[in-house]
Amino acid sequence: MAVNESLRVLRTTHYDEQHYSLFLSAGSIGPATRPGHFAMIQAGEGLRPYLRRAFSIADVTTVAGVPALEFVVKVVGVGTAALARFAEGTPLPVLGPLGVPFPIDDLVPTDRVALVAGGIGLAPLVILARTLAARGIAADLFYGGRNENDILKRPEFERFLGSHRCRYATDDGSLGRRGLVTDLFTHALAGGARYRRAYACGPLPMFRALARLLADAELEGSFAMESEMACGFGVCLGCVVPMADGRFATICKEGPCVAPSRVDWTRL
Amino acid sequence: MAVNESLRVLRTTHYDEQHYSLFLSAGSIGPATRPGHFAMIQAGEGLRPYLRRAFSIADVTTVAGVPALEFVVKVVGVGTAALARFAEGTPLPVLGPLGVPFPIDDLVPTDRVALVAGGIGLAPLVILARTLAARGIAADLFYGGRNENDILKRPEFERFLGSHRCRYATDDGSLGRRGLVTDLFTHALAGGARYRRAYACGPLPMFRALARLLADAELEGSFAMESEMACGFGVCLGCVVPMADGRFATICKEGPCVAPSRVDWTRL
Amino acid sequence: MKVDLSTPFGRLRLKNPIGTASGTFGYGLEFAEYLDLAALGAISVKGLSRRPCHGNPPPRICETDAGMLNAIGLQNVGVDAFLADKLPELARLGTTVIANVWGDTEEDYVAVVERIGADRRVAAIEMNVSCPNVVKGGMIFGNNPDALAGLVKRVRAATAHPLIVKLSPNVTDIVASARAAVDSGADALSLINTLVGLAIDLETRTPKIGFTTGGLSGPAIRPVALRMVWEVRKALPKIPLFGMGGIETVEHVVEFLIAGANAVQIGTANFRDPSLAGRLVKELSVWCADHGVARVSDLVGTLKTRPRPDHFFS
Amino acid sequence: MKVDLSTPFGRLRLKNPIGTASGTFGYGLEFAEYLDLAALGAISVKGLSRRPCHGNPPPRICETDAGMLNAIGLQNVGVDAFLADKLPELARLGTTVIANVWGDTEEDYVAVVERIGADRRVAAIEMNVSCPNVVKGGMIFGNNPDALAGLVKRVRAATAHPLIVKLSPNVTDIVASARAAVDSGADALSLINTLVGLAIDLETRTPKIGFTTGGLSGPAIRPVALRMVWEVRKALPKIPLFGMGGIETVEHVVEFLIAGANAVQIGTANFRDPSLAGRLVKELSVWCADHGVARVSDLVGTLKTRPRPDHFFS
Ligand SMILES: Cc1cc2nc3c(=O)[nH]c(=O)nc-3n(C[C@H](O)[C@H](O)[C@H](O)COP(=O)(O)OP(=O)(O)OC[C@H]3O[C@@H](n4cnc5c(N)ncnc54)[C@H](O)[C@@H]3O)c2cc1C
Ligand SMILES: Cc1cc2nc3c(=O)[nH]c(=O)nc-3n(C[C@H](O)[C@H](O)[C@H](O)COP(=O)(O)OP(=O)(O)OC[C@H]3O[C@@H](n4cnc5c(N)ncnc54)[C@H](O)[C@@H]3O)c2cc1C
Ligand SMILES: Cc1cc2nc3c(=O)[nH]c(=O)nc-3n(C[C@H](O)[C@H](O)[C@H](O)COP(=O)(O)O)c2cc1C
Ligand SMILES: Cc1cc2nc3c(=O)[nH]c(=O)nc-3n(C[C@H](O)[C@H](O)[C@H](O)COP(=O)(O)O)c2cc1C
Ligand code: FES
Ligand code: FES
Repeated sequence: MAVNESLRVLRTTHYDEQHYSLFLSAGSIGPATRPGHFAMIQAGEGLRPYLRRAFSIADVTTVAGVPALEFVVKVVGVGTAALARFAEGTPLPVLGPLGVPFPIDDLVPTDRVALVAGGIGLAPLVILARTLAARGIAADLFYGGRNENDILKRPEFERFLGSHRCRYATDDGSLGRRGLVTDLFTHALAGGARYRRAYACGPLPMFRALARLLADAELEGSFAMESEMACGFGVCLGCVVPMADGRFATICKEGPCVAPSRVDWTRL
Repeated sequence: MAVNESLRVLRTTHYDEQHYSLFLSAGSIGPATRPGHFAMIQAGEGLRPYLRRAFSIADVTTVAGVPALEFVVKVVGVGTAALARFAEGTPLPVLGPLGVPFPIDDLVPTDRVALVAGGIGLAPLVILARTLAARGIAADLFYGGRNENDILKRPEFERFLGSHRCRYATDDGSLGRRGLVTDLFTHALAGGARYRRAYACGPLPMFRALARLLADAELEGSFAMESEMACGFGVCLGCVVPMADGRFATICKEGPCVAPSRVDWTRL
Repeated sequence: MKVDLSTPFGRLRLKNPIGTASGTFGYGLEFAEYLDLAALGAISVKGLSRRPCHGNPPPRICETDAGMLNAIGLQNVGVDAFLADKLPELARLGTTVIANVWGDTEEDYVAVVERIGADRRVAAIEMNVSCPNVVKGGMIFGNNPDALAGLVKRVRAATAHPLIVKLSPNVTDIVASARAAVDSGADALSLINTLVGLAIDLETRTPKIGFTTGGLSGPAIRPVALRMVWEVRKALPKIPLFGMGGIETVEHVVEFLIAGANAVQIGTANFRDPSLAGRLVKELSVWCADHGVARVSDLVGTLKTRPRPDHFFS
Repeated sequence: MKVDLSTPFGRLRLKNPIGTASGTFGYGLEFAEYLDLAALGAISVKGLSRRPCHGNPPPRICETDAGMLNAIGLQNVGVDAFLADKLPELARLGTTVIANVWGDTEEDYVAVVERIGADRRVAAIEMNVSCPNVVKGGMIFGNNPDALAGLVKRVRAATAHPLIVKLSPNVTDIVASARAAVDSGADALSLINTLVGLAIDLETRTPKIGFTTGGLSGPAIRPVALRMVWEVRKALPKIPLFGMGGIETVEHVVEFLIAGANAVQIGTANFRDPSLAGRLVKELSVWCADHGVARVSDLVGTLKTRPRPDHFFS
């Protein structure tokens, strides 16, 4: 049950020129949010951007005591640039929480899971990490980026999961191991790590590689996927991906969190 | 010789919900500005508003010692609303000074002139009043509006011209005489006032009435006229008004300041 | 002032002139949490085909200035699933349902309307004729008055429902299309469908839409839509018209009514704000009250135009 | 990296592919204070008629979402005044001048090009065929391939200049217009002219444009323009094309080149920023350098399209 409401900008925290956290008043979306949910945000009344933009709800938290939704955003174009510039107090139309969240209710405290993040894909894993920690479920983080600046929210992850459970990889080796996040994960599996499920969010190449790894290791996965979206709630049919059963499935409604085994990676 | 440059917002002073003064850094437009000149301002990079908007340069002044252009703006739509909201320091593309200014170089200190303003039409008369005062030319102000909120810059006018030379009219009588500014002017003429020239800016009905009054009294006039403008420098041919000689003349290039006798008021 | 929003529309009488456009409103039910479906004048559901259709491979949409391109490929659950799984609930909610239909051949269209048959839960049938006629080598039905006439005649013969033909704007003469449809038995017209457009990804030098071209919708096309509504209204003073194309505000709604639309359909704007259509119903009666309009239908086709001058030389 | 911006365009070789569009660039000289006219690939001047034309009564323009409507009515100083008062200075500045011409009859067009004669200071003639044929009851020349062919043949016979025909986009089949023009002797094509649109003032219930309808230009029409350039390029692989319609950035320029335009014309954007066209020339060579494009002409028509799927049913 999603809500279409107007939420105020509470704070914008910039990490570097390309990354920031946007905090909006939680409204009635906050209490309804589960890890993996996303929201559609209208970046102002103008015509550019025209459509709302989709963002994972990175966390439900507070700003100076006020209940807040946190979004972690990477600037890639007009909408993500516009969202970075709103003054505190500006009301923004927000639709959420949307989509199918990560499956976590079937986990038990003895379970151990993996969180795999690539670049801005960290966003939905923040609230997931906090929720799992609260439920006493052990989780290993594998987090990769082009360089150090791509690695965001490190303190939070290490607080939630324990720093010994957080491993990083960067293309240039500026933080953690030089290479891809999937190398980290392969290495862990080779080292005998076993997981009840792997939760992942990142760019398509990461998803492809990870989907193969999980299939080979016969591990379950849940990927928070992306696609261009016009509506966010299943009516424009614009956000589809090809599924193994031959259908096109809407990422906004049947996803964003889907089992990689259901996706037809060859046609994507 | 107009300039196309980027000027920073120095300050925005709001008179009421509908009226404000916008101060921009003077750039190289300031020194070139004469009373009656206007500028085309782009209200941000967005698509709404799409075209630049035309505004009289109400004065060339300073803000905290920084040379500034002052624009007095009435909110009537998307562009004038957008211009009111820019943060200090925001750079705005400005083209100016544009158009034919008020003819004043032929005036001599013994001359007496009339300034007739209707509503937001006060704007170009501010810099005109200051300039005339500096040249020791006596000017009577006739200024009308719907109500007292429409009467702006009163202190400036009274400082430049002397309060005894400033007369006001409002539809509701909330300030000055109840009625139209043209009634004020008629009354003055009836009282024997004679003027070398009447400088006016206001809505079309005021222009029509005043044009008739001036023709009857055989007085010279110079009207700062308005029209929707796309370019502001004579190339789109969108801003024309019908002239007595049968042509359509561009207000942006042959105007905005034109002698009412040259305009074909019957076809306008 | 009490405002009468009821809208005579041929054999139908709509609660008000605010409808929603096919393909932008799903099957209606998806919007139940954002507005009161029964409060809308009508909803046109996603284009239905005789069999379920998978649609085009992604990417299917991209944003453009003041609009978007789409090439969904008419993905839909098929007419049978619609009648079985969606229509009952829509009827229960008191929704005025317009079944938007399409096909690759005349037979496909006929098959869909025959499945709907005399079902009274469907208020009207709206034909999307912006589809390639696979038999006639992919020529768009709606872009050729003869093909359009032939198609409409076949469908007209197959249904007793009010028949609305939704015109393609990608034509030289929208009035010719309108006449062809009306002369072939259409009870009403919807205009406009999307304009064919293209957008390119510079890095890959490929179209941003997998299908290459897509349908342009949104505020960008409003002036074209409004012009076509006015042209058709001038030529066909009595035909019921749905106007659509970039409508986002109550002012836009009134603009279309004045141009000659009896009612409007909100399209792409439903994506920006799923509650919009419901709000526009309320805003429309406020607008009418503020402007002393007692019956919204009094606005229809009241545009005052000036005589057009010839070129005047000196 | 040194980038070659020179642009072969039929018999012409333009300095670069950045031109400016007729009616949005005056007679060029008005822009001399904002950019270097000689640095542009070409400028197309305001449409010239055999006699000076007064144009339409105001209001002539209004803003729309991401664009504007205009019905200037082709006001211009006339071909004689242009040749006498504007062309000498344009030539002195080293401007590549395209004379945009129009008329109410075929004879009018012929008269204008005959006045230009063999004047070498005019690089090419661009025919605006979006004008009503007053003899044929106001039917738009450019909206009827036969009328277009007849007109182009007459003008072709009357001039030895490179002849560019500027197509109207208000047609069902832009390729048919293109073929008609080329088969009748056009050396090159410009596309697109404006889309016909309407906007209404609600308070007065009158059109915002005195002429009722106006031509829609600006970013709103870019996807339609780009699609038409691509369609014509596919059908006529060799014909020189000017692409235009809502171009505002260097990315837009490259989009048109990839779609198949050999060069572009900047239109409405000149109003937003009179220095834009000059800046785009510089930005284009930077873009090419950044993308390893040595000759800008290597970009032309390089769009990679995917095969179009049929509708796939289950
Ligand atoms: C379910 C979901 C959750 C998301 N969560 C986040 C998040 O937490 N943080 C974040 O920074 N981004 C997130 N994204 C991506 C975000 O939606 C896009 O970055 C954004 O829409 C780009 O808008 P723009 O106007 O800045 O870019 P545009 O100017 O629209 O486009 C710039 C580039 O971004 C690409 N793009 C546009 N829309 C999307 C999209 N929906 N997904 C992926 N690429 C896109 C375009 O193809 C283009 O290459 C998410 C997307 C989805 C679908
Ligand atoms: C030479 C000149 C000098 C001007 N000086 C001033 C000034 O000093 N202060 C000031 O507040 N305004 C001034 N104007 C008017 C100002 O340009 C318009 O109010 C402004 O363009 C409206 O833009 P908008 O986007 O807010 O309104 P829009 O949303 O574009 O339109 C709202 C209403 O304003 C009308 N309008 C639009 N453009 C103009 C226009 N150019 N002139 C008159 N009406 C228009 C429209 O018809 C519509 O009814 C001047 C206009 C000209 C031509
Ligand atoms: C994503 C999308 C899907 C559409 N699908 C259909 C459809 O299935 N059948 C149809 O007749 N029109 C369809 N349309 C066209 C719309 O119904 C409408 O005619 C058009 O978008 C113009 O209105 P707008 O600018 O308000 O969106 C679709 C439009 C969009 C944007
Ligand atoms: C105000 C205005 C006047 C125009 N006058 C002419 C003209 O005289 N002749 C012509 O061929 N095109 C004319 N055009 C069309 C433009 O040249 C161009 O084809 C069209 O505007 C699309 O490009 P744009 O979107 O970049 O403006 C005019 C356009 C505008 C906006
Ligand atoms: S974004 Fe519209 S269906 Fe998914
Ligand atoms: S505004 Fe363009 S000619 Fe005056």
